[in-house]
Amino acid sequence: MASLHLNAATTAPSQHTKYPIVTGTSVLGLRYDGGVMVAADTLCSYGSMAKYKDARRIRTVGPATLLGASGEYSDFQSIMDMLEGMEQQNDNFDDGHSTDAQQTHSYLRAVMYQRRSKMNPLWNDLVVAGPNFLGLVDKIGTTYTDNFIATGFGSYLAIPILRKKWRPTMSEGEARGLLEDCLKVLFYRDCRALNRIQIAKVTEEGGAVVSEPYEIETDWSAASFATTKGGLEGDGGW
Amino acid sequence: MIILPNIEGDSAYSFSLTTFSRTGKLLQIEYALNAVSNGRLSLGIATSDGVVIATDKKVSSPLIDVDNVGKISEIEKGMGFVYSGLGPDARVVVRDARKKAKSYKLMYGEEKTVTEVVKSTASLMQQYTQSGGVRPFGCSILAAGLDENNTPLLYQVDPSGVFMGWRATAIGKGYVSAKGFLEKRWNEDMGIEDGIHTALLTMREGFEGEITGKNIEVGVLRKDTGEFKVLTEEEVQDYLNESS
Amino acid sequence: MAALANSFLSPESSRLKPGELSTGTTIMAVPFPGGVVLGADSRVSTGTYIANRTSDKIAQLSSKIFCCRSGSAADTQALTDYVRFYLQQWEVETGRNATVKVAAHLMRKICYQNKDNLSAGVIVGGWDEVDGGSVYNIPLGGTMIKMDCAIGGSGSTYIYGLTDALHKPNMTKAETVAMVKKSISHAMARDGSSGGIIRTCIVDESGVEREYIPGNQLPYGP
Amino acid sequence: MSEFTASETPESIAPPPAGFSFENVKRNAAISASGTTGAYTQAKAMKTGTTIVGTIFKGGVVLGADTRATGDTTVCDKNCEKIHYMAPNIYCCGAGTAADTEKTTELIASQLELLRMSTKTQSRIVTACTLLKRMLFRYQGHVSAALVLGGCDINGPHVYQIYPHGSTGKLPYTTMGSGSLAAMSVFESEWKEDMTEDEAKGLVERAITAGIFNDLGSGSNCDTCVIRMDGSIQMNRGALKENPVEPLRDAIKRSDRFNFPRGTTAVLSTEFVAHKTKGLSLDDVDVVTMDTN
Amino acid sequence: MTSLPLPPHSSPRPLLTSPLPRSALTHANGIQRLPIHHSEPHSMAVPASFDQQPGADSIDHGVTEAPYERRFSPYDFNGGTTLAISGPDFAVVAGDTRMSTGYEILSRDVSKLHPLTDHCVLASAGCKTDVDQLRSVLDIRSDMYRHNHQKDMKVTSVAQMLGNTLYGRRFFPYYSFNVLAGVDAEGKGAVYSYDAIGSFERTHFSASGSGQSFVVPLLDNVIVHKNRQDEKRELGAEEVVEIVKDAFVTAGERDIYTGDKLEIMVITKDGIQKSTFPLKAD
Amino acid sequence: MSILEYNGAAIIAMAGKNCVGIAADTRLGVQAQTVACDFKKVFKMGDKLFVGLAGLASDVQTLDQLLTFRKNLYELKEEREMKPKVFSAMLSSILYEKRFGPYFAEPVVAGLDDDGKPFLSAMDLIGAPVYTDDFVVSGTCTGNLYGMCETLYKPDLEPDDLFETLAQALLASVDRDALSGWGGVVHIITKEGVTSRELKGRQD
Repeated sequence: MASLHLNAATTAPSQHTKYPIVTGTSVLGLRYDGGVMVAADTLCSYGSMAKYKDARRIRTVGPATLLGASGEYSDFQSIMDMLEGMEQQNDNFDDGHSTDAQQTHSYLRAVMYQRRSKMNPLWNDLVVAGPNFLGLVDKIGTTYTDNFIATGFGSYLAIPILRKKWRPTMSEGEARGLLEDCLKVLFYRDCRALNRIQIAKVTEEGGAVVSEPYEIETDWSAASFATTKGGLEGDGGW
Repeated sequence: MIILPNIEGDSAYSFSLTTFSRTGKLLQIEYALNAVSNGRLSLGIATSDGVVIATDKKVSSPLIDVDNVGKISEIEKGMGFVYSGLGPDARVVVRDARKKAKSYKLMYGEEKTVTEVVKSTASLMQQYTQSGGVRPFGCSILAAGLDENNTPLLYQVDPSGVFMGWRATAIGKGYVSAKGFLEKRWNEDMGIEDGIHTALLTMREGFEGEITGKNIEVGVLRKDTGEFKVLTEEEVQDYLNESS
Repeated sequence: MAALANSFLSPESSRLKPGELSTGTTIMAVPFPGGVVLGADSRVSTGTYIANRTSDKIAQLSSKIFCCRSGSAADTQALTDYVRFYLQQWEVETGRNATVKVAAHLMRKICYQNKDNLSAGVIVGGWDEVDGGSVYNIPLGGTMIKMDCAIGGSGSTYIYGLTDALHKPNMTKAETVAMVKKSISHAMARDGSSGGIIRTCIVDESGVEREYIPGNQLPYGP
Repeated sequence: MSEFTASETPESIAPPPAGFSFENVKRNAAISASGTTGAYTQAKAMKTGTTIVGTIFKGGVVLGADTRATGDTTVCDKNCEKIHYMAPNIYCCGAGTAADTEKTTELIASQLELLRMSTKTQSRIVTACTLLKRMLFRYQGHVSAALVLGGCDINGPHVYQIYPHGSTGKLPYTTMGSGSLAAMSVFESEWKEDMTEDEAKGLVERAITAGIFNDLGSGSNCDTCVIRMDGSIQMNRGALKENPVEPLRDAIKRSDRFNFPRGTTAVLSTEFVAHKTKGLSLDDVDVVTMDTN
Repeated sequence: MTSLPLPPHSSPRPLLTSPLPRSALTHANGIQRLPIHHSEPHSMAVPASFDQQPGADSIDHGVTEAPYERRFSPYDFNGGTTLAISGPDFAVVAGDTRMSTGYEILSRDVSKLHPLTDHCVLASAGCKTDVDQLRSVLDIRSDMYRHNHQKDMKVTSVAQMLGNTLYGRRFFPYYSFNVLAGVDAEGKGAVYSYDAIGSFERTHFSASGSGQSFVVPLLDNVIVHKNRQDEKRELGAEEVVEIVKDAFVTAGERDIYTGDKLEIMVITKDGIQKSTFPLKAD
Repeated sequence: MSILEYNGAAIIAMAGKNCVGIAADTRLGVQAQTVACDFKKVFKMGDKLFVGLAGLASDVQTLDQLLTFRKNLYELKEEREMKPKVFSAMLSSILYEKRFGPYFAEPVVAGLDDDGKPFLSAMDLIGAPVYTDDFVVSGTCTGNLYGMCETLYKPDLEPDDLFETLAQALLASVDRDALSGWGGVVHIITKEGVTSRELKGRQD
């Protein structure tokens, strides 16, 4: 082992993962009246191949924290290992303490910052949600908290919708409707998105719950979509 | 773009056909002017608030579809040409003027004034009197337009490349008497409506057969709108009915 | 990422200029006795953004000849415009309907002569009096090969096995149509650069039939 | 025979032949390579940044654009016009390099007018689209104009998207520019077939607003242009002005330090040159009544 | 364990290596070079870039690359402008609250001001993750100081500590543009301006971040009275606050990264007074 | 470094009440080294028409000559003065013609129309025009200039106040730019004539 390190020191800086391999796309999150909701599709791509269609990208951490991840799935799994280890320790101590969402967020920031400083990042944008907390940590440790958050393509396609339609007094149903609308738009316009999704919520009373995956309806019925465009007149349609 | 014959070409015919006669005349140009005088009459009148140009577009056979015959062409917004003489030749002139007006607009961001258009048209016509392998144009042009101060102007361009401004003038068959008629009728404070009527009256003089909206064509440039418009058959007929 | 990403792109897509639109694409054409069925997905993308989700990648070249485009959208559009133009000229000059073979040869020639500047892979298919239904595949570079079942575009790599298994000689029209739809659905399900809806085009002696299968009614699955 | 041929006729001077001049290209390449501390960076042209959109509705087309132009991360123009005239029935929104969108649409508009004058028919959208795509394809993406073309002709209302490399698409609704995703999110969640004019206008305004507020390359006001099947056009500069600066300035008690009394600046020399008058006018002459006695 | 063979073509590690890919060195894009003190040789400038695909900016269509398919850069540029002005018995410090990356606004309400003690505020723009890290390091150090010395750090000490902290990361700098403001032991306003690697000086005023260039000459003119022959006069805290608002409205008009909300803190010997002012959201 | 910054420049044009002003610094540098401090960057194209050119000095002078030539030709041919609007359009066309091998200069045009109304425009190096009715800037410290003008500009300034505003905006901006400065010049164009003032600026 020592020789390996010695060797590495005398050669070029070791090349860490500089790009992700198995990737998930956007994760969305928003606060609503009574809790916080997180949503993502269940696709993990391998390059441009839609390889895993049942990849659960939203997980619970402890009783009342949700973690959603876009980016490299293996890094997400190792983060989950880490957090579950911590959770196990909490249980072992049996002192009634459990790490809440804000603490998890803060801890993840430290992890991500440390890894980016070693030039060996965990290639994820993470959405952390608790009953009264919604925050983001990206692969270099950038954090912010907001009333709604979207990672990946969602930051281009979902954020404009959320900024327009979000209200602090949204009911759970409204919140879910809004997130499904956003995911539908993402499915229409993101090559790496799928219409099979999971919704998760975390509330004071109920703790963190993640739904089973289900498909959302998409609409292709407009007559102007169906019109043939590559006709002989060559009207530039295509 | 007009493709002039290749000057460096070594074709045996690449010399100018327009050469001086012993008496110092350019006969080809005079013949071209004859072609103009044989063409149907066109006339123009510049008034204080607009310009009218009109032309005889009588056809030789009732079988010809007159709807497709037009001798007046818009060059750009607020400018029109009418010709007497050879139609196909005039088409070349019109196309050249339109293109140059457009490229002027692209360069300077504003419409080319009628004076500039006429200058470049005249220069085109002059080049065809002096270049190898070509003949002069067989048409004269009357151009209606506005200058930069919005003054209505009427120009005439001849096959030789000569151009001059007029208050009112006529070209083509019977232009002498038409001009004489216009000289009597034209006055300083004539308005555009007067001008149109005068133009129609002048056309009627010496017109063979009945003058109708079908066999003459009238183009009107109004100073207030700054637009040039070719009148429809019905509009011409209305003016004719008014004046008779 | 370049290395990995490109390993999943078809050769056509890997040659795109930055920011250029790609048809990504799954395209397919299969002849049957008496005609031919062409099919394509509808996704046009820049990077991973879908610039057009309902495009028509089956372009008509003459009354009964069509081509499916893959690769750079700009290049293939220009290419089909040229072929369409030459083909019409050819038909007017000879007074005959062009054959699929003629169309494919024209396409091949332009593709080959401009191989350094074009990123286009096309499938030409159609019906003519001489050969009936026929299909020619012209991948990047300008090779032209007549095929019994041609597939192309980035999505095609996912369905070579499927089409090999599904294609039988002398299928009926209905069988062929079903096979084309099914194959394209499966490619769209796995290829991130293919998606949207399926357009098909069935050409036989009697005429041309175009069909539109909405994205939520794809015949995907066993 | 050469003695008979006219020497080259001097071409009339003003407008130079159309097309690009490449005479500086070599020089510029040499300059860029000559830097002492490495090559000089590419000089940056102004970008429109931009959110532009177009949609069809039951009786026509609505186009929309924001009005910000940026040079790098600085706003160069707070109220520029991105909906360009193509023909009386066709307009075109441009995104990309400002000069390219401006000049490309101008050039094609002028070709369309020439075509209209010789054919005496209304320009068709597909003609405009084809002219544009041919030109852009010729320059292989180097003329970086991303366009949304819209208008009405005898075949109905049409919207086309045209990419810098020369590919086109005919769509019921489309967006372009750096804010295109923000605007598309609005279309994809709210667009429907056969909208009324008011619905379409509202939708376009919302789409542009999404671009203005979510994309930093887009900003200021929202312009819209409605082209109806009956031939009428409604160009609405500043259809929405959602973030004026005046209320902010008005809310500030402005310090008088921003005022400069005359003489604040130290001056070394002052020179006044009166305009030279060209010729004389009546104002320069004393008019005396003629003595007719 | 046997040692791994050298990868082919690998070069020995250079002494002063930047953590960024070499391509970033040549990828000068305006703000992407960290400002380093003038005495630094030119080649030592540490670039920081948002890694764009080459040529991607030649087509202005926004997102032509996938969020996960770009090369890794440890830096991001999150934009924003900060500003501090000192007065005889006060200091005004301000920053906008927009947090952005590329052409996106991530959040409209993220503070750039961070009080370190009751009389001292750190204002930082730049890369948010580095700013956060820097803040926690400073918080910890100032807490330790308080525990060790039983008193708050003085502004002068904080200034020195910030300089040292920044220089500690000389070869992998905090990509943050800092301005430190407070009132010193005599009750006078104090403003310190920094470069990214810890060179600092006490100045009359300081501005940094993406809107810096729009603001600095204005304050030279209005606050410092440069190039003016009219009479100079002392400005009170209230007037300075109004001037700061004007300056930020201007920056918000012309800098795409500045906007949403202005946060102002007035520091006097009595403590810190906070206020906000709206800015444009486009 | 962009080649546009090789020689350094700062130019502003601003509209006032029936008057318009254009100001520029006078430095000619070769990167950080100052070569001359009386370099002309603003050129009089007509009685009421000025153009300021910021960029590579050789292109500044070449463009000045080309513009003078083309403008004179126009005036001789058309027998009328060139309007600022037309001049601006022509300049834009000249620049765009060289889209793929541009002159390294970014111009600013300031003038008075026939009816005495201010005309302002600015362009990037390939001729994308910006028309405004308040102010336009160009040069190596556009950020500084924008900041000054955006805050200081007031509509309808009298010629003398316009001068003070322009001069202060220019001096404050160039003092924070290493590549421009070393004095300045301000031309105020009114119906009657042109007032040109040399400014006392820092020489460092």
